[in-house]
Amino acid sequence: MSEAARPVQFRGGGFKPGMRRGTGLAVFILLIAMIEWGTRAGWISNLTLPRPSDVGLTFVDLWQTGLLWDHLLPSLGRLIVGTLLGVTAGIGVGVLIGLFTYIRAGLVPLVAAMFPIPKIALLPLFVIWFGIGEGSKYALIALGTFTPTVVAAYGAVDNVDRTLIRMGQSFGLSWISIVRKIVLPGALPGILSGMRVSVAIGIILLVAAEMLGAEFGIGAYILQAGSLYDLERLFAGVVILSALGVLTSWAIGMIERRVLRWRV
Amino acid sequence: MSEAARPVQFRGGGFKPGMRRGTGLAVFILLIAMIEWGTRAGWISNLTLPRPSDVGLTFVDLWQTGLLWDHLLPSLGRLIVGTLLGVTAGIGVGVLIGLFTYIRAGLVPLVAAMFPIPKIALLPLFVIWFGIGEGSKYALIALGTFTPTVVAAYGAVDNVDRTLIRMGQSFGLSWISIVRKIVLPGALPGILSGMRVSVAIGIILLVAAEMLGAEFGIGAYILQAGSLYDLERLFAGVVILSALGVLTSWAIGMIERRVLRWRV
Amino acid sequence: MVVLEDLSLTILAGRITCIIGPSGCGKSTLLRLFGGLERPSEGQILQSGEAPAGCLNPLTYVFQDFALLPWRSVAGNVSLVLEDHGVRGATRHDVIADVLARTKLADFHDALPKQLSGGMKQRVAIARALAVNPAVMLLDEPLSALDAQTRELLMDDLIALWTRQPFTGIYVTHNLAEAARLGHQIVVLSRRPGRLRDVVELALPLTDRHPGQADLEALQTRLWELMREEAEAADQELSHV
Amino acid sequence: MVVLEDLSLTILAGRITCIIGPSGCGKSTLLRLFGGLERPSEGQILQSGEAPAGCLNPLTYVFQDFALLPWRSVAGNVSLVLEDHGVRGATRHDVIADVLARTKLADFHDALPKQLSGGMKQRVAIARALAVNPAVMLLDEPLSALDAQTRELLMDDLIALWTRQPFTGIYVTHNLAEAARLGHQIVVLSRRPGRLRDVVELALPLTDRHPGQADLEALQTRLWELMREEAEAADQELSHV
Amino acid sequence: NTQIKVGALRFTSHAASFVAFERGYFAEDGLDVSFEFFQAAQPMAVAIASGDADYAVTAVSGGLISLAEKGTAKVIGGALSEEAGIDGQKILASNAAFEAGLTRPAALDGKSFAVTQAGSSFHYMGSKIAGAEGAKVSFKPLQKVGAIIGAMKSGQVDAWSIVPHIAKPMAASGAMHIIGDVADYLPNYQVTTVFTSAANAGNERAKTESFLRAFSKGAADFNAALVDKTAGEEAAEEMVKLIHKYVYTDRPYEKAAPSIRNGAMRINADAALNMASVEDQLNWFKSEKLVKDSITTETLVDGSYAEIVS
Ligand SMILES: Nc1ncnc2c1ncn2[C@@H]1O[C@H](COP(=O)(O)OP(=O)(O)OP(=O)(O)O)[C@@H](O)[C@H]1O
Ligand SMILES: Nc1ncnc2c1ncn2[C@@H]1O[C@H](COP(=O)(O)OP(=O)(O)OP(=O)(O)O)[C@@H](O)[C@H]1O
Ligand SMILES: [Mg+2]
Ligand SMILES: [Mg+2]
Repeated sequence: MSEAARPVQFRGGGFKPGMRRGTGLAVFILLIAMIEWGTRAGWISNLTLPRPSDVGLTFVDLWQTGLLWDHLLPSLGRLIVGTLLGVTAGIGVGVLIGLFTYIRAGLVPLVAAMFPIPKIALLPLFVIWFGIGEGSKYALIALGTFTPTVVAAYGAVDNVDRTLIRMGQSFGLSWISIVRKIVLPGALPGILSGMRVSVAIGIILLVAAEMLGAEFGIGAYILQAGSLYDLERLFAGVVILSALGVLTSWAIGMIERRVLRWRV
Repeated sequence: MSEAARPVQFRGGGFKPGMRRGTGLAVFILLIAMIEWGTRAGWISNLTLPRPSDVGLTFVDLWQTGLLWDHLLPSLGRLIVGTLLGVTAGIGVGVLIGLFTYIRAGLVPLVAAMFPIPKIALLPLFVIWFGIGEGSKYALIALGTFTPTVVAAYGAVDNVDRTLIRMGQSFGLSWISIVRKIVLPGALPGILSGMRVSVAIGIILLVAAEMLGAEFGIGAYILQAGSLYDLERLFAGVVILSALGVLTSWAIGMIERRVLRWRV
Repeated sequence: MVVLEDLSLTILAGRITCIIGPSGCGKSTLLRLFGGLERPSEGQILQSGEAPAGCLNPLTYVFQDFALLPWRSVAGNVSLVLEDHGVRGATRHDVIADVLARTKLADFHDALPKQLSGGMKQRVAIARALAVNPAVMLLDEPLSALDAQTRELLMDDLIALWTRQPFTGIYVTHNLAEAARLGHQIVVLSRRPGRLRDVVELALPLTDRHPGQADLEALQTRLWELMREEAEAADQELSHV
Repeated sequence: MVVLEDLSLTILAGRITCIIGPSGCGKSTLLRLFGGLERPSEGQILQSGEAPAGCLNPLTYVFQDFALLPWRSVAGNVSLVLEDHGVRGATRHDVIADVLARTKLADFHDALPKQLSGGMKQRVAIARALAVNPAVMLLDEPLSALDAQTRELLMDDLIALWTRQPFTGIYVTHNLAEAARLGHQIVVLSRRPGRLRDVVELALPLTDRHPGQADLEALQTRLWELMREEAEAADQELSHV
Repeated sequence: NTQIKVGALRFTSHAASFVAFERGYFAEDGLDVSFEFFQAAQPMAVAIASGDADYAVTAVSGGLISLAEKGTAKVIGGALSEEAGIDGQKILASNAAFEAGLTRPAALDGKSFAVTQAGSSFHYMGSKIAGAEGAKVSFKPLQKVGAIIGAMKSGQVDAWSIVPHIAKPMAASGAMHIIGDVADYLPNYQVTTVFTSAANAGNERAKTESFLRAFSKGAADFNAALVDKTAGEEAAEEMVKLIHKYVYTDRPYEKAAPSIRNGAMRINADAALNMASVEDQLNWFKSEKLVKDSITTETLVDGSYAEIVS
């Protein structure tokens, strides 16, 4: 080529933020180090935040006395049973709403009206309805996880590719086959991603549930620490819940990767 | 054509549930009528559920005494300010996470860890941090709406069609133009649908927020009714919150229809 | 909205009928009517004669976007349409193996749809249609989601399949070249509401047709002249969504 | 992964260069390299000479999927690429009116993309590209998302635009008919890693080419023979997603 | 043996039940007792109504009165009382308010007063104290004692009243100031009462009497050991150890003991009920429109079990 041949300038790339492994951890460590320093140096008052090392000691203590398991196991039980109840019922109702006109027309407004009801407001009623035992705790968590699951499930059914359903019909598949082999697997990704939110809500509701006459449980532990204004224990409890949330979200991610391998 | 010409049998249709206007209302009315009957006939004890007509009377009373506004206005103020703070900050942080690798890597784990922390557990801390005045109520609602907004916002930015961004680059648009004219409008639908959830959470958190030294407010009203086991007032309050939730969701729907007219 | 009007058509058994027409004229609707997926507000679709022996689903579609279940393997997708008709065990296994072999998919038995190229996906959809031994194959622009080269390859495959065992086909397309290559009878529809514009019969056997053949090119040019104006109008239409 | 290998190409100013090759051979990647949207791991892309006067964006794309902003009207989409280059007020208005007129879109000034047919959408994308007065137009399968009839119509439009005011074009396609109709020079690539298979020069002026023309058909057949095997292999490839 | 469930909070004021259980008084009366522990008094009242617990001791709260009005709960006896000469509940001022002049309850006018919930005993006490001093006070519901302590320490509320074993260490640590005694304003205040479900009170007379008998024995032991201190130091020590099984279990004995001793207030002998105080409380709730006007003491109290004093 003749005169002045310049290379083409690069102008693409970007707008595709990736994850840098370790940065998250670094931010956590930095944050904790800052607080530790602040609480030691005194520019963070001990009323504002506990010293992270003290929270750590509380953990060690919880672990050594075995109290960790005494609190964690009942909470896990409540979380699992409650979420299982709520999610199962939610998926059932959600799929029905996704399939039948009259169920949809009748229940969608009901679910929409239930969604913004704060579950803690109903605590006194739950005692009457389900007693002060495990029943009311299960019920509270189940109710809290039910509504978001319903919404996610019927959204997922709505999003199933209609051409796949028409295909099923065109091959003379029975209604139940279409639901079982096309609608349900097609709705699975949406349902699973809704479950992430539902489980997080279940964890949040643990504290509310354990307001109801629970002696053991992470929620009860947090409440007790709060009422004694014992920040170390309060934070220890909060860290446990947060870890639980991250863990379950990771577990659902694993399930997704396994079950939804077919996704592009 | 010759022999036995049979019409083709119809086998399509279905799997497309619509909304029947009125069915939802009918279900509500039926439900309320049932409860009214049950409480009158006695097969629903007055401990279990209040008589719907009594709840109605409580409403009338609230209205006539002007107490409705005394409770509703402060709550609305808290909801608006808190949600606005939380949603604004959430959109800001979410968009940053959607655009920059290091912000994403640093903040996503933090947000994921914050998500399952029950906000009521932090009430004692909030008293110290923000006082028992309006500050802590705004902060609680803001914190509760912040995390889901962040997640929705960065998901929305991630979902912006990358070919549109490449198009912008190929025409030599500046980075800021691409963000302002392509990324932000493209993320709007996702952000708005995330706001639905955020506002619902804001309403749910009203009760928790008004646990802290609020004399007036729907949440305070509900809490008081709960502690007095006054089911009529409890339900009246819950109905108000639920109506508020349905109303805001409807309002966001209206905004969506206006702002997102371009959607297919 | 009236989509099709005043339309009377006879489909010939054992031959391929191509239906062409401008965008939105109702070709897909017509095909859905044929297959019983849509109910006509007036008029009726009649089928005469008996379905061949071993026919599980007389009116069988091949869709433009393949309509494969992404969570099932190639074999699983074919299996799907056999399961409901009570074909089980070794028989099912044999049918699947047979149709996969006929569509050159034997090596892809366990592949997931996401691993396949567009052409391969459409071959799976054709294999699935063949598995139920249809009396009539209803093909709705089966090649238009594919790139031009793959389209060529699949046209050859379809001709080979038909030559081996002639089937009754109704083939909807925009592509005049496809119609000229595959049709024994070409039905031209007008703009919406779709009416019958013309029916062209082609005597030349499928195997004797080749891309670039002069008489086929002439036919294409004639068809294009018949439709150009309407295609332009259809293109310019504003939809009021 | 090596996508393109050992490739050296010269693009002629004022002419249309068509690039054809089997699926996944790296045509789009090559075009992205040309436009500076991708960075080569080895080798370089050089541009020589000066951009014409009034050229706002020397290397300008037309994408297969139109890449229109759905929230902007037809005029707004064209305006987008002018705003950043400081074209304002009456000038901008005039440029928009001019390019819309040239692409037969004057009546669709305020329509939203969702209201337009595919052909119209691609016309908007072409108008937008014309608005910045590019030195080189980079077209990545601009017609393959359209139906066959609209494709014909747009090909005619492109020829008309080029005839009125010749531009340098690099036109990637799968479609041999398009290449034969629009290319002054046809570059044939091999399978991945894409290497240069052949470069065919066509002297016949664009306006003298017609669908169904015998020599063009012969060229197409020749190209198809060159590529058929590779297209088949590309089709059969399993992706390991 | 009859199975019964007793609702309790882990407070020294519930010690009578713990003593009766540990020393076998319940068993002697043919009762097989299991405890249900609660975090707050309010759910305990609801639990009695729902049948999840049979007997419990708690303050006369709005919730309890509402449940009584619904015909599900009855007060059958008295428990904790304010009594002249014995350390009772204290009125506290935050440091900030104290420095600003809130050194006596008389200076409460215009100040804020912390309560857990509207209609709680704190609300009643604050309201009565303010009434007696002619002060206008705003009440801040903070739900939990912990939240109140936080708000008091940081000076966001001005005043509060609380049992001595919480008040005294707080004052001693300099976090707040004691500015008066509740007993000065509410002499013979019936702080807590024994209550049960209407069904138990009406139809299970024998069982209810057995419970009260055993409960009273526990109360007598408790009073003797820690309130009147007539049983000697050894008995007091033993009593503290017994109570420590239930209260402050997470603290070592050495730290818990002073708190338990400080918290010892008289539990009425034979569960005698101060009707005048109960009536005063009920009237206050009515005047504040927290409960329905139609409620009478007969709805609330079944006076057939315990001695009525005034
Ligand atoms: N689900 C639907 N709802 C409303 N209108 C529809 C629907 N499906 C099709 N139509 C309308 O019916 C008409 C015919 O549609 P049809 O899909 O049969 O046309 P077509 O000839 O197949 O078009 P194309 O060439 O684009 O595939 C169109 O005008 C379309 O707008
Ligand atoms: N974003 C990407 N990430 C990874 N690999 C990619 C990406 N884009 C393209 N490739 C790979 O690079 C190779 C060339 O892709 P390219 O899109 O350039 O091919 P093409 O010739 O345009 O194909 P087609 O005919 O399908 O448009 C392909 O094998 C593809 O798998
Ligand atoms: Mg169609
Ligand atoms: Mg490409």
